[in-house]
Amino acid sequence: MDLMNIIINGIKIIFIFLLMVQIVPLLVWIERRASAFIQNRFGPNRVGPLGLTQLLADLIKFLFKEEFIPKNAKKSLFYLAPILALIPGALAFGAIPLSVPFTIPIFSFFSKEFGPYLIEFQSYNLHFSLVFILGVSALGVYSILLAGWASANKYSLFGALRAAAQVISYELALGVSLVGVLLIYSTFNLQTIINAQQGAFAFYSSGLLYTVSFLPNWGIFFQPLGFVLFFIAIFAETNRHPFDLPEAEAELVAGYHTEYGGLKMNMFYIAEYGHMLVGSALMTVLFFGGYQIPFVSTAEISQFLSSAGVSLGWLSFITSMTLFSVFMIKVFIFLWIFIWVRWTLPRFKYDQLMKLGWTKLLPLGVLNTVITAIILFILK
Amino acid sequence: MSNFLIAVGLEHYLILSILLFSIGMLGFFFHKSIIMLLVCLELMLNAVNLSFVAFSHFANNISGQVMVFFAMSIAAAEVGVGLAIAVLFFKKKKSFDISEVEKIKG
Amino acid sequence: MFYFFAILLLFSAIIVVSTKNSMTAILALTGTMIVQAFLFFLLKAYFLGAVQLIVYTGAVMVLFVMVIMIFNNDKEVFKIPEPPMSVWLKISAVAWFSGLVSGIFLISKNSLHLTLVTDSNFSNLLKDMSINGLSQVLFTKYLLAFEVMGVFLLAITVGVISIAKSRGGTHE
Amino acid sequence: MTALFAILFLIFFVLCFGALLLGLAYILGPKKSPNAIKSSSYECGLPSSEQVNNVPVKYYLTAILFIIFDIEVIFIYPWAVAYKDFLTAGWGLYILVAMLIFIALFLYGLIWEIRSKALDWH
Repeated sequence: MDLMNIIINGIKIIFIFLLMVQIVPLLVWIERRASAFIQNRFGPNRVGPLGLTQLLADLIKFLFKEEFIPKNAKKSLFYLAPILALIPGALAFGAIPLSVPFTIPIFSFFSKEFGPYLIEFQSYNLHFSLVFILGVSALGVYSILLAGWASANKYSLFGALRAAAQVISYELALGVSLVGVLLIYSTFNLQTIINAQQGAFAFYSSGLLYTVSFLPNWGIFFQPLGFVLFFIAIFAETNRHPFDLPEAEAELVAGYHTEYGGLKMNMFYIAEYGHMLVGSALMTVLFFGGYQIPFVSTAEISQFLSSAGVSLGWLSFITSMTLFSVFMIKVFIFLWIFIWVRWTLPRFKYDQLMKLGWTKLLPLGVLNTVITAIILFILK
Repeated sequence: MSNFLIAVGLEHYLILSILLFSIGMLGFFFHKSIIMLLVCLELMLNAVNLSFVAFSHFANNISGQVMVFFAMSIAAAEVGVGLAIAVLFFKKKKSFDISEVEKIKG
Repeated sequence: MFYFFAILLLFSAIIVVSTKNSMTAILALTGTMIVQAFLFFLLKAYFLGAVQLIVYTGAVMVLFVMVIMIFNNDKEVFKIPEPPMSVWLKISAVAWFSGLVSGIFLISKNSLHLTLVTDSNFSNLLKDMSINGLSQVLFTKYLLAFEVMGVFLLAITVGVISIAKSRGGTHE
Repeated sequence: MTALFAILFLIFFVLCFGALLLGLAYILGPKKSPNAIKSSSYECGLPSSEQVNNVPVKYYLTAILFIIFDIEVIFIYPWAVAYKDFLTAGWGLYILVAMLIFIALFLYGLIWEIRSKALDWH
């Protein structure tokens, strides 16, 4: 662990965080264009090709907005809340493996040789990453509550209370729906879970191995009910439509960020899209094989790439990048579903929302746990 | 002395734990609001948990962690019930003052 | 690393007990919880650290923040007149802390030679105090306690619902 | 240990990033003198009051119930992770029954809660 290695790891961590932040404007652009497409409009199409630089323009506009605090607001908390909103998403995204580890070959820098480094394509590989992600995403409630409280506005306060009650209710459903996954893979480490999803669908029954050759070995085929519960819970966790009750603009102006403007409000948006990103990435990792291409192993990919003429030194890096793009494609499919659902389903009422969470998702999650356990027991 | 500072052992965690516990205890004596009393109780429980985990780590015995697991859940349940009672109390007395509790008659 | 977390922990704990503002106290307590989770990570109690994050910061402290949020608008609620601190309490507090500090100095001079009893049966089961070790002990040695915990939580659920179940709001 | 450093570094970096953004907005944004109407709470033109004097107790009950059920879910996690180890060790029936009792208690609490209409939002 020399200094160079530490520097490279630091750069990697910053890169992964900035990647998360950079996906947000892209997502906003996709969301606006897709909404326009669904509603038969044009959407932002003036600034730059396809309107892509619209967001840059937006950012500049946000930067030059007037700094404004309501009179009775608690100043320090009012500024702290948007910063705190960024932390849970960033910490959770850092624990998700984005691709296979790669080696950086020997290079010289200031006429000094720096040996080959093995870099993991994730900020930190914890062997309890799943509970860690649950733990840090639980911190997301604070920014909501603090923002609502510090604004000294009753709409904000009620919006924050609503949002918090909703988020914690669905966190429960989320937690229960993950138990099935834990039963199947018996680990908290996401990397191990991804590695267990290689190849074709296969399971053991009383000592014999059965294989279904046309299905990939993905978590969704082991846990269909678990996936559905997880999917719904993620929608509610991220306050997305059809569960965007905290933002119910007909009743509460705009929810907990009513009094926020300019860049501060933008930071809440970054946090929201960051949560969407983490949710989609988790779905991909737990139920859709992570960064793996179905039926193709990592060794085969690197073999193919070396036959295509990639030099040996950078082979693992290119392989890793290929798998990373596969991961991103899967994640973007889920993000597209997030946007698609927004224009497809009507919004829930608050009592329906709570009822769904407590009386449907939670018992179903427990049922899923019991069924999985019993099936595993029978199959041994 | 310098050796003591560098090699972090069980003693350090125990010292930290007892300092945390005393801070919590001090707060418990000096505060009058029910909510602050609960907060200080949490602080003391945390100190105890810390010493449990430290013992478990240095004695290489997992039982300490299991104890902390139980202690955490009981503490959380206690806070839930405590705050429920506090809110109920507020509804009746319009105050969180602990000395008001003396005046309650069944 | 240890000293960094220790100073952070003590600092936030002192803020908790010394501040007049309830919200500051609660937020400082949240900070204490998070730092303690990191201390658990440092002690290789990874699962417990994550549980600390989920249960304490994710659930318990949220409840505290909610209660403060709901009641803080009544300005005088949290301004409970504090009676003049009795002299004996002050003296005993000072004596307690000075005793502690001198004890720490004594320990640092000649360190405690604690002999720890190692439970060899169970320490063989686990190499690095990971989750599997924890669950092995939890579901064999402490199974009864675990089931009693289930009954206890059920009782708490029923109790809380019957205490707090009422129509209307928090003020009337 | 390295992971711990990485986490701390990330937290520090995110805090700096957020502060930088806010600072930039603070420096670049125009400053106008606020007036009384502008800096009052947003209230659609009605005389504004920030007093919230009766919050439905449900919000708060939800939080308490969340704590309790969250603990139960956390208790299921170590079981779920070690389940296969127990199965291969031949303790399958033992561990299954142990957890089924716990889950039965969990479900009983849940049914009680639903039956007592504690979380009926009107």
